Amino acid sequence: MSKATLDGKAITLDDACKEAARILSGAKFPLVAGLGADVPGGRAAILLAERLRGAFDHMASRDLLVDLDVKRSFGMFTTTANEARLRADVVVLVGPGLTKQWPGMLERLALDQAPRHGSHAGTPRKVIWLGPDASEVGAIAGATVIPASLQEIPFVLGVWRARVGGRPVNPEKIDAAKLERVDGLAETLKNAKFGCFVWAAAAGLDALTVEMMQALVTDLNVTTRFTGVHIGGRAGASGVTQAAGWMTGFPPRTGFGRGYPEHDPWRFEASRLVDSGEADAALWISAFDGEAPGWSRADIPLITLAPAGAAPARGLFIEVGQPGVTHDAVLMAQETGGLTLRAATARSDAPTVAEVIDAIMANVSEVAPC
Amino acid sequence: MKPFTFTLRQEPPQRVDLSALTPDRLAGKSLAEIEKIEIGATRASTKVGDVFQLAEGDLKNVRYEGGSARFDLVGAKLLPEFSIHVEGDVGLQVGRLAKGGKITISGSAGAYAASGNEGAHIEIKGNVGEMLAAPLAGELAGMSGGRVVVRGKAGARAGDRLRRGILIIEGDAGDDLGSRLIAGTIVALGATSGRVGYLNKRGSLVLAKRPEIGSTYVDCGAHAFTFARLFSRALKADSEAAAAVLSGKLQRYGGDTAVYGKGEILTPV
Amino acid sequence: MLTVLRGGHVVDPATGKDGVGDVWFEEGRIVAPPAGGRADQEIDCVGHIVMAGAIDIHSHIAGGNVNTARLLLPELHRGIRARLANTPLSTAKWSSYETGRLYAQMGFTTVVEPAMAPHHSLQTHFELNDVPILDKGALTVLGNDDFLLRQIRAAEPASAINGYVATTVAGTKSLGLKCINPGGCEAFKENMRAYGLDDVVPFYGLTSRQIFQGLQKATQAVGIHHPLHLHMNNLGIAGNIQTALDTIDASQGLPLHLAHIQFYAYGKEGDNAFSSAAAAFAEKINAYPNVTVDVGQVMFSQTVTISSDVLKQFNSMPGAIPKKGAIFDGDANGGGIVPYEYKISNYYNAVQWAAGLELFLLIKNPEQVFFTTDHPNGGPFTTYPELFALLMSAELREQMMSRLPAEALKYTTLPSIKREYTYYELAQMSRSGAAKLFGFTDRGTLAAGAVADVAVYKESRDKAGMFRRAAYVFKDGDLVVKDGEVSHYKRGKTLHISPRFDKNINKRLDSYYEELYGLPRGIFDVPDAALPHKDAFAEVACKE
Amino acid sequence: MQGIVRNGVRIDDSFAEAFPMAATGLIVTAPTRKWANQAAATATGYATSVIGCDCEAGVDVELSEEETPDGRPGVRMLFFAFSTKGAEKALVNRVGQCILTCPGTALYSAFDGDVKVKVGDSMRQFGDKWQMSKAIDGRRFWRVPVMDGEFLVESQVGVIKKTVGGGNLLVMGADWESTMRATEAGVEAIKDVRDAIMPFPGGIVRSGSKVGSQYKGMSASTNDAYCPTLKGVTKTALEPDIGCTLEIVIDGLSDDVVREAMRAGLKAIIDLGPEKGAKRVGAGNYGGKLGPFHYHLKDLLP
Repeated sequence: MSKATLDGKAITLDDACKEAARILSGAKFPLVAGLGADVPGGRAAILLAERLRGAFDHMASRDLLVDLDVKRSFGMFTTTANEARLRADVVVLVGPGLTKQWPGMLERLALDQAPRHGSHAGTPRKVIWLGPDASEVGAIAGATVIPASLQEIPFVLGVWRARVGGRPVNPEKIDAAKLERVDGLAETLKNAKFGCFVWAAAAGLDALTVEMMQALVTDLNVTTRFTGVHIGGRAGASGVTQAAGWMTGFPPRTGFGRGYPEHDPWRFEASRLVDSGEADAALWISAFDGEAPGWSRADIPLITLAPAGAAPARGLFIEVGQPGVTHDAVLMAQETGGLTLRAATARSDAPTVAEVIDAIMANVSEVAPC
Repeated sequence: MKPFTFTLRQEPPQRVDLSALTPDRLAGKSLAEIEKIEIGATRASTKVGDVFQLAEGDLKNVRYEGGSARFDLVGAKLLPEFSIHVEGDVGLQVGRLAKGGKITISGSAGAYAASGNEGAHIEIKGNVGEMLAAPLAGELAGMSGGRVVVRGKAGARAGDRLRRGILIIEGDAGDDLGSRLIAGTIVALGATSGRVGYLNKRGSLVLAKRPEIGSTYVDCGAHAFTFARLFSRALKADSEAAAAVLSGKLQRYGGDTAVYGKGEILTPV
Repeated sequence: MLTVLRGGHVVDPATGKDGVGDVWFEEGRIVAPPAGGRADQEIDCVGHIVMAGAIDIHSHIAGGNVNTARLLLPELHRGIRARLANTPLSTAKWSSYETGRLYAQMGFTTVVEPAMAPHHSLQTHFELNDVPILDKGALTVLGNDDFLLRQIRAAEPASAINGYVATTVAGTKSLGLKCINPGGCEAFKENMRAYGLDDVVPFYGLTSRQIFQGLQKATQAVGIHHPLHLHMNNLGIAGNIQTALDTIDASQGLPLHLAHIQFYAYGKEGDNAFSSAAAAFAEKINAYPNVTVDVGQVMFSQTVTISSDVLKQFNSMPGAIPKKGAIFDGDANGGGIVPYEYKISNYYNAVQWAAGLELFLLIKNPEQVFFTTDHPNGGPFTTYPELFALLMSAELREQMMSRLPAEALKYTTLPSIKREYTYYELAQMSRSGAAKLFGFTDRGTLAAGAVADVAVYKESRDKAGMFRRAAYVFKDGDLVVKDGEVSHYKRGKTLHISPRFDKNINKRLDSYYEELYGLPRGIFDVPDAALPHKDAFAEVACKE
Repeated sequence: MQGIVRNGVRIDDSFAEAFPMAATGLIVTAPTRKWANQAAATATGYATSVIGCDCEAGVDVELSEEETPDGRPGVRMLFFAFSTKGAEKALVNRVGQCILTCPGTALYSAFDGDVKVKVGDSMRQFGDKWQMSKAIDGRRFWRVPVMDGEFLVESQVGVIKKTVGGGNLLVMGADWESTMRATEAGVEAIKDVRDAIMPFPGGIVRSGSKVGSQYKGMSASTNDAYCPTLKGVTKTALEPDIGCTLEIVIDGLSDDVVREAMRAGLKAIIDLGPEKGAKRVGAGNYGGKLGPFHYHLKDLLP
């Protein structure tokens, strides 16, 4: 049985949905945030935000917008994990904690095996890992590990790009021995048949770093083939971003205040909206693990959709199922780069995010556009 | 003649879009019509008259008595010959895509100040938020002309993708000053931090305090630059201190060699 | 409810009708005029043109590549207008919702997305599902996929190839097969930068010719109505007319659909070594009734090119406007998204524009040529009304030509062509012919029994205005557009086929996926239950 | 043609006839006065007459450190040509060969003008992709790396389409020394007039010409009527007391400037008087039918 509580006291699901609708309909600028949901859940949430003329944001927007900002302000080469697995002869992993961002990465990319497609099939794969964390240093047998802190990674990538292009670097920072190693690596990159960078913005890389990496990929593609696999953000971020894209034309951090979508990553950042007092009610969706919102203000009406046990002390809480765990869920699959239906692993009758939001929506009267 | 004046009644309950209140767009409108202009951006209406008391005056010059960090897009698409003064703070994107004219802010400005500025002279006496003069999401170039003078501090990534024009930051600059410069000139008098001039194509960063020089900037020696003398003269009226930095010999670091190696960081010898 | 559209000029090539008459419908279907029957609702259509709802056979409206284009260009589609009541997101530019609204306003009721990657088909269906009002369909892309290339390399029996093709089409819930630069995307992964009809795909040792001919045969064998939908090699390259003519010669007398052929109608004449070869192309098509084509007309506008021809898109990147793009090496084809602006002052764009119109006007049978702009590659689908107006008026074409670079006009026959399309011919192209192409028997016509998808246009000298805002549009008998405005949404279906095949192939594919990818093949499925709306699909019968 | 007499100098009742030209102005600066002057002298060399040169050019005025854009010593030069295109071509060649090459120099447009022609834009590629563009106050400059540092050159230079070329004074005296003394006095006076130059050597030309020739195909030849050695054998314009004629030719940015320059020159010559200087002053014209600008000496008298 699904549970709902209001300030810790149990209420019926029906009443909870009505109360949620009342709160959100009464707000001047409600926020639909977290968006930790499967694609149907994210889709329903965006429709609700539109009807309410509020704004929506995802809890992993920072990470997804890192990649998207590079794509939309520079350009991007990407491929699927499958293609990297089957074809990449040089794989460059960038950043710490990739195996945490994507626990299946090592198996999926089969980095210990030779590529199977292309004229170079069967030749051993070269794996380079720039800046893994301590636990990852020995994770791949035969990999070349290049230690680097998160702060150093952008500079290392810059030096690689300079040397791939045959341009000088600062001799005070890069001594002769180091330069020789970099030049060796630059040769490896240039001689790759189908090279592939693998990165996760969530590991702490920012847009400038990813742009440098993609610029290097662009340079390499002048003479050979190179591309990238990016590891998507947590809590269904990639799938929800796709839904936001086809529904509104924009990724999360989009508002409907004027009756049409406006995308502004600064204005519609959830925590800022709440902390500045611009949002006057919030629906927080966190169906995967009940992660709590990051804002500090606690005086606006809050509705939380989260799994059992993740009820906050205050506000309205509606228990929802976990996508792909308690119910079948459509999610962006990191291993394929596409949407897929994940069957439930521990089915329960907890409602899905989409079901709860549809029920809330049914209690929201159509807001007349002005 | 006195400027056309908007006097703040009270802090608006939401962010307001003031792009409609530039001199050219107000021309020909009566006070009553102006009071009815919608400036809110949510379903709760906010009109000019709700936020401001109006006093008629010379429409070439608009003055705000009282500002707010919620005043977005002040002076957006401003045209040459016009001016706007705000006695107080402003929010996002002041001077966005301004073609010319003069904007002065006595207080501080929010993020994306002077975004896409094409020719306005913008002076901010206080601090500015991040992404000064930067492009908005998806755009490929930031400010393309004009001059911006910040007396206080600037936030992160000031001058991102600057294409043309001059930024003068008298206070400290946030992280990653001059990221992705296409061209143009930034003069920063205070401290800098982070990856200064990262992915710089052909821009010039003139820094009064020598930063940590990155791995892809290469020392080209100390030189007397004629262009610096030219700039020194031209910037004197806006910033004596900036002019002073430019007047002497400068150490040149060529970079970002990750890109073309055709931009530079210049610092006093 | 029995409705009659009274006194309009009914244009219905499927039944040969072209004159004043009434159209009756009830319960979502066209019905014969009831003897002495009184309608519950009577709509005066005097002075109006009445046609079946239009069918767009090739328009990129859904799928990961389309969505990448949306996300790539936020600065080009900022909203400006609040939506009307009952039409959520209808003014969200480039959204699936706006797509439905804009098509409906033009009297379109069925649209086919022509490039669905098998491994990403679930997203395509999600997006199609969120296109309101319209019925949709998609074509599945094969021809650069490892399994098929291995099959052809191994000279497997036709039954095995047929089985693979059929199970893929059935599993991805599409209307047929598309083949995009067969082998070319695979070759690009092997760092080839140019790839023609008889170039060999490294690793597989196959030519493009072998691949598409194989798929052409399989398409026929499994009863897919729509001919193989071919995006040829060398798209956009000066002198590529030869590729196109050679491809037609290679068509084996079997049905073949050539997509957006304007992009292949190029010679190498003139100082710019770029000229229209459309006249020769049209002559060839006139001689090959087994070939159908859509044009991919260029319309002068800012747009974005979206294609699974990754090699071509990579080569286009230096000319991007604005200068950015995304190149995706997919499991098979992948995609390239490159924004572009066609300018009337640009010599090359002017030749492209003229070549497209020449093709329309020189191909004799309107049921053999379709009106696409290859949305959005040659221009957005919203430019169709302007395109129709150009086809219907030599005078309008002349006005446009006077604005083109004079040099461009020297290398096209367009100035000499006086033909003007009639409403009837327009309806052949956009209704009856389009229905035939997909084997639709229930649409593209106003015959009794057909779905009551009807478009009514108020006749006007301004043809573009007339077709941009239909006076009335009925979808399944429901009035969804009045005076050019959508009043409310209804939910259309996604049309698909279930070709027959030997199920043995599935076991083989299961183990192929397991062995090669280490993944269950089911991860790529399109289960009905995955979509947010039940009854999303409707099946269309295959050929006997 | 009996005119007026001033301070004993006979002034012809005649007029100088001048033509419309397109003009541009450049300011060259250098670390020292010497190199600024050197650059200007080189850049304005071989530019006496459009009859045989690509343009007519000269130094307008030397500029102090306070007067130049970059605070270095400078020289303002003017260039006159028949057309904007002609001016552009001449400038690109001259700047490329004489300023770019000259140590320490930088080059600026002297005025906005009616239209712009490319100067820096046309030679930036000398930088072989190392050049950098800098814009300030609506003006754009190129920094072109060269062996002594950087050559700073303005991307575009203003052209004034309607300027005046060919203002003149014919200075006639008893002998070469006295005539030259008067002419030099005139030249010195005219130098102080802004926006005007005297393109001939030292501002003076001795080879005045007439239209036509006894040779076929030559359109102009020596003005024999003013050649003192031919007084007896040709239809002379010279009185017996005239033994030498020198001409000052003036190009100016406007009608007023040329008038002002001629007035200043005339005054200096008259002030010097007939004993030490010129006995007579005339002006060259073609009967008034060819050039739209006519400067009557009687109107210019002090």
